[in-house]
Amino acid sequence: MNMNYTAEELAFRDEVRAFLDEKLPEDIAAKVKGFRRLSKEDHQRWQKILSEKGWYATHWPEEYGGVKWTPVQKHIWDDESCRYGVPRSIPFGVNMVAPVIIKFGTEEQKQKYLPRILSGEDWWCQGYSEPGAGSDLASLKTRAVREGDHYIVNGQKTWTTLGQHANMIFCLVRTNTEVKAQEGISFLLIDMNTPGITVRPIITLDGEHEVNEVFFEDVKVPVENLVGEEDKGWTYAKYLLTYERTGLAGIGISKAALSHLKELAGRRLKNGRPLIEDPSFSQRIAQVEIDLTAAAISNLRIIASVEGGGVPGAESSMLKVRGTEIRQTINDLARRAIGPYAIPFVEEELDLDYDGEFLSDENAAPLAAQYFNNRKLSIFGGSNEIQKNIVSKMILGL
Amino acid sequence: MNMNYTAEELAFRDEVRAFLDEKLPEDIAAKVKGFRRLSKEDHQRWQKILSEKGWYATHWPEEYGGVKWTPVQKHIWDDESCRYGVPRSIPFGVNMVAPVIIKFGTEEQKQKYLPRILSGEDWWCQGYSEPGAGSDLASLKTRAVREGDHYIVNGQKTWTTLGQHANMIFCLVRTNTEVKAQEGISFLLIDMNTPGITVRPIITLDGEHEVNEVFFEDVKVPVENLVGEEDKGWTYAKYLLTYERTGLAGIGISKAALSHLKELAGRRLKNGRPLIEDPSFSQRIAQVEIDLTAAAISNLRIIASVEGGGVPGAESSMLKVRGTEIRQTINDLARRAIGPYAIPFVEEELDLDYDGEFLSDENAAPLAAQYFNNRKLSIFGGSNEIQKNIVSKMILGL
Amino acid sequence: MDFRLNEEQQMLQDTVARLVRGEYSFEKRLEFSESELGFSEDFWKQLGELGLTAVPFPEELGGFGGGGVEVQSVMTELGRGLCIEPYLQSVVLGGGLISQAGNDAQKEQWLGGIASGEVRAAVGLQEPQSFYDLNNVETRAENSGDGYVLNGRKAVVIGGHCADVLVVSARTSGDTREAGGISLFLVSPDADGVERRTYPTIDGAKGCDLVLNNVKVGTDALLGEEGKAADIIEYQTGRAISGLCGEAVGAMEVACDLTLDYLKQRKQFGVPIGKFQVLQHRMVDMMSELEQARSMAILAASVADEPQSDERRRILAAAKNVIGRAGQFISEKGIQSHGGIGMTWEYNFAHYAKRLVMINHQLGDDDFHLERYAALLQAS
Amino acid sequence: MDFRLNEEQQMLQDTVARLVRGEYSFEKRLEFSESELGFSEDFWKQLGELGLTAVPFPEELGGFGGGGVEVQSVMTELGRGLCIEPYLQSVVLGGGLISQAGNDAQKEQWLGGIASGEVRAAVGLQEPQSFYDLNNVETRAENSGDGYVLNGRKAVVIGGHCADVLVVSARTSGDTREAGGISLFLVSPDADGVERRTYPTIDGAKGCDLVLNNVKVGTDALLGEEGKAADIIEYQTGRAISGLCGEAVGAMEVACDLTLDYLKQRKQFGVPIGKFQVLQHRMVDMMSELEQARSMAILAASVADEPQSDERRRILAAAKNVIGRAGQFISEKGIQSHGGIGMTWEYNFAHYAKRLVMINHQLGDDDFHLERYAALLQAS
Repeated sequence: MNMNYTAEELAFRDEVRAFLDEKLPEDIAAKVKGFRRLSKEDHQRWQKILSEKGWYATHWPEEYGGVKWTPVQKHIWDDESCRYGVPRSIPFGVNMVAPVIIKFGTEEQKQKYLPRILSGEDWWCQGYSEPGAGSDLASLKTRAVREGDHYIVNGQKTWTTLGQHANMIFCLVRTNTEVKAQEGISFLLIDMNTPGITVRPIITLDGEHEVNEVFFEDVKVPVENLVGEEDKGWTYAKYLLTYERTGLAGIGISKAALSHLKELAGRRLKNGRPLIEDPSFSQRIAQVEIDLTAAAISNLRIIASVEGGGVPGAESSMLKVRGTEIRQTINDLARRAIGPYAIPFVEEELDLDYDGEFLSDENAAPLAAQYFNNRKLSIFGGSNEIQKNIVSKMILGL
Repeated sequence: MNMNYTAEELAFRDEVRAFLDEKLPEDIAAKVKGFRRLSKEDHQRWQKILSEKGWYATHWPEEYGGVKWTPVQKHIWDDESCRYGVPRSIPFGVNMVAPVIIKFGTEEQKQKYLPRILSGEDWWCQGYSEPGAGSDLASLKTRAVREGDHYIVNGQKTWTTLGQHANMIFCLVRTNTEVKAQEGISFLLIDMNTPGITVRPIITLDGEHEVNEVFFEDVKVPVENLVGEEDKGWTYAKYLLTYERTGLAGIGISKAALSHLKELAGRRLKNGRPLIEDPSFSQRIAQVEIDLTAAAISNLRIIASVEGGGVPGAESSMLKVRGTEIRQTINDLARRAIGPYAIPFVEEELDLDYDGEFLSDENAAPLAAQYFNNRKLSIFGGSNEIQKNIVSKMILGL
Repeated sequence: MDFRLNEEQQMLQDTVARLVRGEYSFEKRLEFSESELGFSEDFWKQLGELGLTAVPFPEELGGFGGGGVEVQSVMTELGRGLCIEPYLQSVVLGGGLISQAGNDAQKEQWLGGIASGEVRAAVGLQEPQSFYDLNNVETRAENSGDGYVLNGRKAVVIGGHCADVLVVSARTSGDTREAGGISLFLVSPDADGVERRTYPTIDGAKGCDLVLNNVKVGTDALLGEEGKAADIIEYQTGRAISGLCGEAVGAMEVACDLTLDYLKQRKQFGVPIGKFQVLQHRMVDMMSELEQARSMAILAASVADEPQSDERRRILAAAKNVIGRAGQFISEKGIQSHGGIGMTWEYNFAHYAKRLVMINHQLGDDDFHLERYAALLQAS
Repeated sequence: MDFRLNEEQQMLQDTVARLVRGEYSFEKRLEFSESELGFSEDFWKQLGELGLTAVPFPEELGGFGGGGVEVQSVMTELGRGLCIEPYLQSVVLGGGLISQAGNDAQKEQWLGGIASGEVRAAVGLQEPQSFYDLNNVETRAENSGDGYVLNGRKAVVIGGHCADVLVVSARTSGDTREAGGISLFLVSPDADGVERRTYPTIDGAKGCDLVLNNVKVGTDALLGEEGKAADIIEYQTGRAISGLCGEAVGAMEVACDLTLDYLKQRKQFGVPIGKFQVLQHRMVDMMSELEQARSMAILAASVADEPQSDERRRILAAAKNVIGRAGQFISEKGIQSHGGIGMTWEYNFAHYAKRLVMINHQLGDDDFHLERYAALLQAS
């Protein structure tokens, strides 16, 4: 048993720190740490810096411009980058469609799309969920009918995160209605500028525009945009899912959020004393810190097991549930820490360049909104109920 | 809206108090309040006193020696009797088999059994559950085959509470295997002294002998012991269930237990101060007291609605869940309050006439055992899961 | 015992229900919320015309002389409609403080208008550092001989942006957290030195922080005895808690109904999601929380207008604790049962969720009231 | 990073596992528990013969020089078998205190015997008023010139009924709750004035309260420096917490396995009850608690033998909090999923449940350790 990093790993950590010290733009880090809004430009600026360092695609084969990090290196990166306030990477291109293209795509697709993902030229979004197909993804209805060398796509996708910025979308579409639900699905790459595509914002309860509906009306998609075989898309989607689940627990983000909460509770007052010294509140913070410690070790155990040749299985589902609950608890406590000031919604303070007086704490403005927004954590990426169903079936055999 | 008792109800409460002040034996009350063991003789002694007062059968028609209390009167009685330390009434005769006999029994059955219940001559127990039929009662297998003017009963019952004291048992038995599960069941009254009956104790995890298995091997039961019609027993059992559910929330008992907990926490020390003054512990007590207050009002609302002509419906299922959880929380806190002294199991201190020195607190000995024993609250009387299924179906229509 | 509303109370509640049903669709509510005023002037007027803003006031002011039950009946329906008019602030709290503490002239001047709805009051009782402790007052009122000079800041004055009169607490003596030395003042929002920083609230209403910078008021602005306001504030806050219980129960009822409907309609894996046992049991838990909240609201109403006592204090703290927890539970579990749709601006559930969580931030959250209750815990 | 046991550690754990599997059926455990001694003398002897009681001691005592991981490996298997031998009391705590605090003569006299299993130690560190605070010591040791006179009472000394030597804390100076002034003494259970009140424990073991009535000991009975024992007690208690984590994880593993098996076998309404989604998700929650407990046990083992630091304190408090909560959760939910059968004496699940809940009462429960952790909370 050995819980320490190797010398190589420690060296890597130092390299990461040096890089972030030097290259991470201060304004971006400040936005991330203060839960402020990031613009498309912020994301692109940072992606460019990462790409130049060669650290953007951390699990692609080197031949496509990637770098193969070990699970431990990846963990070190996650941990440090959350601590430094690195923006969360937008996963749809680099982490989602790219692995599918690399594994199942044609040589042409690889040559065409991978460089554009690396360079930031393409911004991808994901077309999976539909109004009638959420947890039950296989019941999706968006149709793609082959006509000559095109598919004609009709239907509707929803919950398309940051689709408003995207110029490309990867979609699951139904190409065959004669077979079982999971068998007639194909995986299509679609240019968002094709005529017939409409993007409509979905505003969430906190007033944010993060997700969208995407409508397809007789959209012509060239057949060369089909990934792999027709009707086999479900296989590729499942492959993607194992990629996706890792990291959903958000341990690093929770650590940063907890540290933020403790600072906040050290500034806010109750009975004339810092809230963090209040017996009840300090115990609530202590409890979530303890739970986060346990989850962080569980995360390391999964990482070490993958490093040792294991496959991250349904254990990561359990960790996803726990990790999201922990983050939601931290958000709950942060909202509670500002007391009556959870009620005002001072939107202008969400912008980092706000130079007026803060209504209360300089970091108070986003807290209630963030609490509401992060209710999504237990819903998206496979709801926590679905995760428990997976564990029930896969690990427990129930 | 009026939350007060009427003048008549207040007068009744005074009468109850006067009666308990005068007639409740001190030794019995002390056992109840200290969670000590009660003997069969204790129960019988108290039942006799109640019978003499005419307050034993508080929902029987007067013609059979009962007294018809209103729901509010019944509530007043429950509340006061928990406060005074009245033993919990053993329900199998007076509250369970008697209402069925009164409603569905023959005149002979009424004449024979009801007086013996009143006088305490008969001690009844319940033969419902079987090893393979718990929550799914309708799948019971104990067979009763008609042979001339007898049924021949073979099978096994389990979880028979206080069956070791009983001389009579009422059973659900299968008389017809050709029909649907719920349709071939009959309701039989069986003398425990009939040859072929064996009672075997089940010892629970706290070392108590409270429940039993009852085996039937070619037991001859006269046909006149059938209640109502053959194969219609399920109807009578369901009728009984509505009777049973009321009161399962145990609000009065929880009030007494909470008061006991607060006394205990006032005596036990933490950091040299009474535990009840500790910020965390006092808040945990406060939370359960608040929850109990809410449950008590919910209970009164059900009572008032029954008084106003309503039928106690599935609302009582919700209250059963909540009430049992509250009582289990109180038990948990009491166990925690004695700290390391939860570990010793000093059985001799469970007897009220123990005259040695107490290992720690005079009331500490039963606390851990009681915590374990009362895990049954959420299992027996229809498990809390079953209660939620009932509410789902009956109230919510899911 | 009878927990039903009597005929008059039922009529009152039905009146509000009809009005809300007619005037307060979800779409309209979004419009009201986005307007400059932040609510519906017209709806407010109708509340006045129907006598609903007068409910807690005596008959000579056109009121019902209504108590806790009547106020709760009104607020339950306002809660069902997710109404954002400042009923609690103006009628219950502002009117309540002036009724209890005011002299005849002050009552004469303000109560009629508040009761008719023509005047709107708001109350400034909390401060940036006070958390939920209303005895934590730093704002100072110096006696200037012919009146007082007020300096300080009052935090999160809901409805303060549109109030005609402000009731604020300020310290005439004593240290920051002392009960003694707190006084109440009637302040005009237009007075020199009063600055309002207005903002929308996350649950769709509006409010402001109030900066008082050498605000001069006459002796006639002192509401009640100098330095003796703490008990009055506590008492009236208790009445407001009972009112909030009504609003919370109303909002929870709709939130539960919406969730239950969704469970029956939404299909996944070929069946309504309400067929999944985990969602069924969660729905039962939500209903059970609602039932407990109802019970505590009833109990709170029964003591709201009783003389102050530790028992009243305990009940109101308990009630606020229960509705705070129940509201958050129903919001969170309701969103989870809805999935993504429960988080969208266009669907009304999300707005009920936000209101329910924010009710917990008004007049003390469940933690605050648990602590308060624990301090009042009786030995047995 | 590598969280697997190394080859030696794995062999060690396998040895214990084999022994427990062979000797410690559930039926035998009930017999051992009901015996006069309260455990199996024979099993204890085998632990000694296999060198298992020597695991944490240096090689010259026949030991492994084992640390936190090795002790946990042994205790995990003892936990799986629900073994009631006083391994923690004698080997980990008694042996640990003597190792750290003892002079050469004392180590010479006792450690060999403890390591071989021929001598059993027990520790008396808590008192009737101490709750879980081991600095709360009222027992006094007066210096009598040629030794000490001990008076007081030590509470819940598990394994104390059969110990050959008792390590007790007593105050040589200072007030009841002061860390300074606490000393450790080696006391023979046969000394004049030592009275043991023996009892069974609810989880099947045995222990005693220890009354010390003018017990005279020589200066050679003082273990370590006079008045400086608090740090040593805290340190060794930390090692024992790490060991208990192992026992808890072992017991939880079996408790989860038993519940999962039951869900698959038990049928109601025509299907295995494991087909009901509520029971499925609850089982997942139990497994998830077990996973977290495993992680914290590993973390605890990694610091158990490190020098004292706030980080070590925090980790051990966190670990004990997690296993306390996880143990209670798994016990309660496991019983609930079993239904009545889970509560019966004849079925082993009930005994795992009792042990798991009682582990929470040893060396501080989850509340105690949460408070301890909160006191050590770092600003960020």
